[in-house]
Amino acid sequence: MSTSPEQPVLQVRKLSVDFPHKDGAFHAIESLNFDLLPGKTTCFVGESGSGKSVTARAIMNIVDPAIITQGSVTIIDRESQNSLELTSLDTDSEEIRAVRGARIAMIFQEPMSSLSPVHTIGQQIVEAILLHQDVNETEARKRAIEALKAVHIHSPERAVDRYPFEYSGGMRQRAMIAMAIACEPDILIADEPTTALDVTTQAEILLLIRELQRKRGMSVMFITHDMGVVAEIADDVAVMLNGRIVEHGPVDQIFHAPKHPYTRKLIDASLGLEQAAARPVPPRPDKPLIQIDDIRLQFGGHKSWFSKTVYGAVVALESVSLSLWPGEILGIVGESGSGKTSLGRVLMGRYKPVSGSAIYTDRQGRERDLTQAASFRDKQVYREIRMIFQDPYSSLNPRMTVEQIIAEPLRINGLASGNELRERVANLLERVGLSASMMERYPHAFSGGQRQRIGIARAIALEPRVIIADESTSALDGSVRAQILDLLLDLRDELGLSIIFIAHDIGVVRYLCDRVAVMHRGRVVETGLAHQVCDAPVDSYTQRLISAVPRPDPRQRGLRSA
Amino acid sequence: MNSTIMTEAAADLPEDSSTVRGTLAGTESQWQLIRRRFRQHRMARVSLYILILFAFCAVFANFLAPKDPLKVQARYTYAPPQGLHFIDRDENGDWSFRPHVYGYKVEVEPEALRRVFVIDPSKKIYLNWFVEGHEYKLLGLFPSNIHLFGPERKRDPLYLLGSDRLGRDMLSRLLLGTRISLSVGIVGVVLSLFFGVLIGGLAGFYGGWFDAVTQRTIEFLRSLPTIPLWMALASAMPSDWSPLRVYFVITLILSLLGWTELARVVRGRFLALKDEDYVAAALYDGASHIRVVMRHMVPAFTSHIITAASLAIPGMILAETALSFLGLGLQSPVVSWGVLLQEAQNIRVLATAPWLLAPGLAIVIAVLAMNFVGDGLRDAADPYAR
Amino acid sequence: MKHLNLHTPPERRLTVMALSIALLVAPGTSLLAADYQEAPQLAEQVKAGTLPPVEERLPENPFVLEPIESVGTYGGVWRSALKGTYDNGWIRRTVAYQPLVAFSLDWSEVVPNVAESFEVNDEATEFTFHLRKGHKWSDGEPFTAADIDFALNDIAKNPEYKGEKAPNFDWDNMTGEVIDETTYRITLERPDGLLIQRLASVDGPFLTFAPKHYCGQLVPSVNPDADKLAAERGFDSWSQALEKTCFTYFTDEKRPSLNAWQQATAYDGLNQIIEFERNPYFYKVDTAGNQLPYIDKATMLQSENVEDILLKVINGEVDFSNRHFATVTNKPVIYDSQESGNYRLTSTVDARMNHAILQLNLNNEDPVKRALYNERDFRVALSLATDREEIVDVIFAGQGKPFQAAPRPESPYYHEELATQYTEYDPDKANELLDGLGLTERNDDGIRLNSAGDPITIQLYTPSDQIEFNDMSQLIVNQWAEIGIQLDQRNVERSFVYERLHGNQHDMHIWWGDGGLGDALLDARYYFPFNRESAFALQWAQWFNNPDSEGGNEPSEPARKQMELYRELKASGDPAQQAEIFKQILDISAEQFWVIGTVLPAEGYMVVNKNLGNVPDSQPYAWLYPQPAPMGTSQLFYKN
Amino acid sequence: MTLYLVRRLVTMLLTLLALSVVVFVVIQLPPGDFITSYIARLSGSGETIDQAVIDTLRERYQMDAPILAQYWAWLKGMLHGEFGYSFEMKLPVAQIFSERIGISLAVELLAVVVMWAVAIPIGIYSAVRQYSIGDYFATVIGFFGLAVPNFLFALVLMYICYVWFGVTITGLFSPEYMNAKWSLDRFLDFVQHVWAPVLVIATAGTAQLVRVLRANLLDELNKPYVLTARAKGLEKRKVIMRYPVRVAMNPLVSTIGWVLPTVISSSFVTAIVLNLPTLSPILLRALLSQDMYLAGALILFMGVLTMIGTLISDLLLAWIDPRIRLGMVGAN
Repeated sequence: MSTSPEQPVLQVRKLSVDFPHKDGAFHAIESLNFDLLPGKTTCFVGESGSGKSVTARAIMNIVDPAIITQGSVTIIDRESQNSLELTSLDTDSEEIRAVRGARIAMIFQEPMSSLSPVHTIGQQIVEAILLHQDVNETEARKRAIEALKAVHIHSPERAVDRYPFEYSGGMRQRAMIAMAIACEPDILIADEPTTALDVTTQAEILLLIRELQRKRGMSVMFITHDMGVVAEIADDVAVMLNGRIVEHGPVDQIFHAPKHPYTRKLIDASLGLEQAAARPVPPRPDKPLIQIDDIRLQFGGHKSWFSKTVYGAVVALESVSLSLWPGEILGIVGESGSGKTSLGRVLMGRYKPVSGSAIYTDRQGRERDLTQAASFRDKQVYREIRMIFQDPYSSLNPRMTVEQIIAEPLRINGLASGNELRERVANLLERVGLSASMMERYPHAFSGGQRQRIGIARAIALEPRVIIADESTSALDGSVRAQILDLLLDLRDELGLSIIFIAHDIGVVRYLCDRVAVMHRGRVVETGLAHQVCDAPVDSYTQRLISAVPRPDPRQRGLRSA
Repeated sequence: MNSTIMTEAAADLPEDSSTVRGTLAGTESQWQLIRRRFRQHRMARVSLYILILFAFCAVFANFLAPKDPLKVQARYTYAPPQGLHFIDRDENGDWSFRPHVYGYKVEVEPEALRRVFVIDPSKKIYLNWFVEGHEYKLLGLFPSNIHLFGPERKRDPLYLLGSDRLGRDMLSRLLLGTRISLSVGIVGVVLSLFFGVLIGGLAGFYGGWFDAVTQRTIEFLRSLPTIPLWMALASAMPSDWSPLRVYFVITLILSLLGWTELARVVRGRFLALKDEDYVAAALYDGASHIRVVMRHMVPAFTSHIITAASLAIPGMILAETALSFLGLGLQSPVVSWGVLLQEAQNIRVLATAPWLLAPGLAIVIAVLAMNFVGDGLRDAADPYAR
Repeated sequence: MKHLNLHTPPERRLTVMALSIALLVAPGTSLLAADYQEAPQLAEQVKAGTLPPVEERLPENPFVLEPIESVGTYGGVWRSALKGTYDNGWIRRTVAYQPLVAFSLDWSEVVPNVAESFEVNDEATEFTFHLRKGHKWSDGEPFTAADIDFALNDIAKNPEYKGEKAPNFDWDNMTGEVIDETTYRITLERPDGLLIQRLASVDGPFLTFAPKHYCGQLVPSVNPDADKLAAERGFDSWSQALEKTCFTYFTDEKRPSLNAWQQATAYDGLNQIIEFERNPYFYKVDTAGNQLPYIDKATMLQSENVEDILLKVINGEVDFSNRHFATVTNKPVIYDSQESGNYRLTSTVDARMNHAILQLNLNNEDPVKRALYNERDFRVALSLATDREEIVDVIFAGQGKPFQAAPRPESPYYHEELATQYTEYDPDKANELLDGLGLTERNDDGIRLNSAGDPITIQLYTPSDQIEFNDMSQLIVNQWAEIGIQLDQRNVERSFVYERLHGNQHDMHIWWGDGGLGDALLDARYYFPFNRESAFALQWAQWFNNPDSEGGNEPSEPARKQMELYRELKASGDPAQQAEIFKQILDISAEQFWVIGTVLPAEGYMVVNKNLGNVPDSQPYAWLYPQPAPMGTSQLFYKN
Repeated sequence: MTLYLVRRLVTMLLTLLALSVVVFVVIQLPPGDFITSYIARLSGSGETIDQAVIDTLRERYQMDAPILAQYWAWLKGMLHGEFGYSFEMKLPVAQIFSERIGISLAVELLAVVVMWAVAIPIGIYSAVRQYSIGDYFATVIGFFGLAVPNFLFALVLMYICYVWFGVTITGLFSPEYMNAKWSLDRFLDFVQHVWAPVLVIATAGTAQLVRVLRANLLDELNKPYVLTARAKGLEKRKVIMRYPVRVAMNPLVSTIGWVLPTVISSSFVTAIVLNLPTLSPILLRALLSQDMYLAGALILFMGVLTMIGTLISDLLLAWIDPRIRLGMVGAN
């Protein structure tokens, strides 16, 4: 399988894991074969549910409540060449515990919930060290500090006594890595370690992993669904679909000569974004649809009665001025906390800014200030400005059928009823690429992409003029994301929509948007045509942001060691 | 974990294969899902049957009761339970299916001040189905004197669970008590729910000062020691009220102090739901607050409310019992489990008439069953919980 | 002294009574000082010099108690139980009954007790008590006439004293004077032939309760700094301090007493066991010259729960008691455990003549009800409609017999007509009587309508702590429904019953038939409107006690006649005459049929440790006769 | 933290004031007053009372003063540390209180400790072995304790101990130690007696705790940090104890404040049946006899205890949960 002549540190053969269930078993992974090589990074790609994480856990032999039905996981000592088969061991036996953490370490996607909230970072690292190394506590603490230093955490002596919630997301992930490498493992399994992070942070973490890998000669098993990341760091790639590895090979081969159609689909979807052509700028009328002027939004500054916490005033938006022109797609990019979502909520009347205005000219030509609650009273604005949410799971009421969900705005606004309503819902479903026959189902029967389509159907049900899409594709897997983006583009053209597209993914913005506004710490730092901003950013922050985006091509690796 | 992975996997299958798995979860509504998951909880299922049985007993108490629960029988004070026999053997030694009990031989021991009962196998009392007995109103509406079963001759003693100090049939009293006790629990919880959902809902939805005041009030009410408070409230009740009125007021008192727990649950759910995107979506659809609350938010935690309620009912039943113990709850001629137990609250009964503790067993079974149903509901409550 | 013979024909006992009170009672045989013996531990103390020798501690003429069975031996503990914090009644009934004069065991006479002898003049206005020379309080201080004078003048008659004092005494009527150290005389303005009995009753010890040298500190007439002292001890006033210290709450264990056992722990509601230890100065000896008491110590456990007491009883942890637990309901359990609990049962004759008296409120504020309730035939009809045999059967396991509100058959005042009239169950006759009253209309439920056209509903509140009242009422509800009378019965907190009662808001009241034996004269509440417990005519009773009082109302002619007769009775010092007048009162009662009785209580019982000696086989059971104290509990002893 | 504490104390004072009003109203609610109940009680033993005495009593206890004046007098007294005088026991409330409070708290806290000591392992077991036989067994037993009314349990226990072992288990001391000073022997005697009430009280609350812990733990067991800890190579048992249990305990700690009033309420009935020398029987008597100052002070005290309990549990929670301590999340 492996093209490398080197001796693998881990051999996986015919590994299968089942989730036992009343009506038989669900095969999470079936008959996997692969090797991990020292000093090499093997990326596992595939969409969520394809069995990547289960594979990782199966290697550690922690799969309960599932069971490993067959296969072997053999870990081979690099020096002594002694090998140990793991799946046959008791899941809580001393032998396997000696492997876990010491020889195979693992880091996870969500660093907040993967760290105990009630122990300090130091306590958690020290515990790992004490488990596997014959040192006393003082020494372990010293090593923990060293580990923190190794992952570039500032003043590790102090950071070691902090709790996870006192860390930023990136720092938490570093802490996780510090914990993983504290015992100098042979194999590091990273399960989507950067998915929850901003691109800039992601870049730092990727660099860090690569650096540590080189320094220590670790073998890295890296799980991700982001082809850009794969292209950036992988030596080998395994593509998983429905619990099986459908393609396995060196990264260059996977990207430039994919064999399996599914692999091709993945590559295309990510390359598609990258290769979007610059679109012509639509002609501008004399007046923007929404004119945002000098908005300042600030939170808190008051005492909360029941939560017993006193918040200081946090400025979320500062002198934000933007305009949305009819028919254009305006991208708003920035890291989390940059204020982009707050801006969207200001426009929906959810937050009231301290100062500034957002003048919207409605269909009748009346000007309405979206910062004033009064503008929303007659529901007119709600009919014309619609929102698509980030999370396709939480934005659909699980207790309502798809029909009810899509019909709700129509019903509330008294636009249709009875058979007509049903027909319109059917039409809307078909328009977003879903079958009208699915109308009576509940959201939980749909995939993420399908749900997002339902959300879009709801948004366009009222024939709006503006759609605010808040990170609407960031929760989706690559190929699905591309479909949704194309759908939005189609709808724009069909319905003459204007779209404010809020995202942190530069690739997506570049693909979809006409113009882009880059936000940083509540301010707009740069605006311009999408391809100009993405290809030739002026502002230094934008430059950093752009350069942090991994390119989905292993031949154009962009990350450089800091 | 398990189910999440499965759903995901199912969802990500290509569309054409959705018929394979999709039908399973496709069009099931929340209730169908809850029902399905609830059915998998064996204890809860059995408990539910038990509760249905209890409810049936409560509704048809009079019909099921073989004797008048209030009828005093001088000859049969503290009569022990009779064994129920099904197979009858006549003089010729032939066997036949004929339910019967044996009569008693009664002796008075003047020194010990008691009646001594000896089961007399020579006196067979045959039981018939649908016999005429004391009059009652079926469902409180239709006058009737037909009872599910009873002795062939109306005046024969039939004490399957023994009799109390006034010779009243314990089984019949227990059945009648079921009605009151269960309804105290249910009515009390319904009232608590009303206050709890209303107040908790307002607090959770609007927050602000109302929430602050509500929070303080709840904290305050919960800091009151319940029993002394009940006592004081119960003893403040004008005594010339009819038993029925007393019953309602007792229930009201219990629920007045019981709403806090539910309000807390409701408030918490509201607070959490308020930030759900689909609630925001409903607002952006232009829905009014009432519609948002009723159509979009309340359905999301009805299952939680039901769970909370199913766990609160036993509390009410026990509270009523405790009040009765202190002599402040319901009282005869109203028959509730608490009243029955209060009458059994003495060494004399423990020593010589332990069958009078049957209501205690009924309480235990009912409370256990409700808790298991509550547990089952909780496990099944939120099939969408991720 | 003979055992109580309660089956003596009433007439005969009447004479006994008549004699004994009128006569000057002679002291018992005197013994030589050298004959006295004492308890071993006292002897040790004497030896150690911490206690004077027994002959110095005893009065010159000790009370010589003739034992019921035999002379006993020293030692042991008498265990019993108290319920809650207000059970001083049991203490008063057992260890604290040392009045000047006491009831005899059979309640037939009043005999000297603390007083060596006493005289009453024929007019019943002058009462002279001769105390024992050398009689000492339990701390060794002399007990003299000054102590009685202190109780009477400085406490009872002191208008500044706001605390409780012994009720039922007409203190204003009494003037006391110290004749000499051992002689005290009480003079009355108005004659009171019952005073001597009152003094022998449970309230009597009030006069021998307060050592002047101890309690006097708290009274300004003795100690000008009394208020200051009271304040030092944490009281608001001297009066409060005195009440707590010297009244019958037993909250001050340091107060010296004349009792056989001196209190050692305060009954303050906090101590869980109240102990009484041998009083080395106790003034009684047995016929062999042994200083009493035989038993070293009396302990009373304070329990909150009658069931707990019952459990202790059947577990043999109670030696001699009937307090709280000796009910009809508990009898089977107690009877069964005699062997395992090492106790036996002795009987008591309840002074109560009825398990329940039903009193219709003849002073009802509602004119329609009042008119109806005042119809004798109405009351008779209700009585005839009451199936007393059923009550006896169901509630009292067949023990007891139908009886009206009348002195018991054992009583010298037994009145057959009053006791037995209308006790038969005759609903037909009852219906006839009601029809005769014009109450012929009935509503759909078969309830008769009154003159105003409303259904006749009688409200009855039964105290929730008396389960028998509740049970009986439930039976009566059904029985009366047969004749078309609705009894609306509710179980309520006892204080609520009294709240209604004192507001004269009741239709009917249910209570025990007190005053059935020797106490009939002292407590005539059911025979005519007598006191606050005569719920059938509270306004008349109030008028009787004070014609000027607010809320009083002039009684009907027959009632007034009874009241006059009672005054006449009180003015007589002659028991025979008293009995004669009392019969006249009862004649009127019979004729008027004020209240409806139910069931004559059968024998009560008492739990007695099998090893306990000198226990009477039978004794009256009453409040005024504080059973078992008049037996002389100091003679109790453990065999072996 | 200081600010938080100060704010909590201020709200506590306000709540206390509100509580005093409620308590006063509640003790005034029942019809009649101490005098009526006193008279009623006397008549029980056949005693009667003169009107003059009644009038004196009424005057002395200021029964006829306007409600507001009575309340004010009561409140003022309490502000001066005078809790009034028990009509019935003829003792200052403070004295009654100080005599009984120790033993009351001892029994109640012991019950709480036992509850926790039993509930925590069972809760952990039930969560880790969800739906196992043991889980069901623990649940049934726990619910049984919850479902059996306290008074019934206490009474049956009393009777069983009598029948089987020939002992009466009521009270907290044998007679010989009842009035004795504290000593080792008395303490041992106490231990021999205290198990019964503690058993009765604790069974009532254990199920609740088990259930809360089980539910919390079930939530926590699926958290990724558990996987992290296992991936470190930690033993499963240690993982569970060190991580999810630790986190799941937090909400439990926050219930201490509620546990106390629950325990007080359930000990109320138990104490009466088992004849414990605690404050509960005194309160019951005070309520029944309308000994209002005593009842008022005791109820108020229970309220205060609850408030302190809540405060302690909040502080405790802050202490064990750094998220709260460092102000990241509000308590509760």
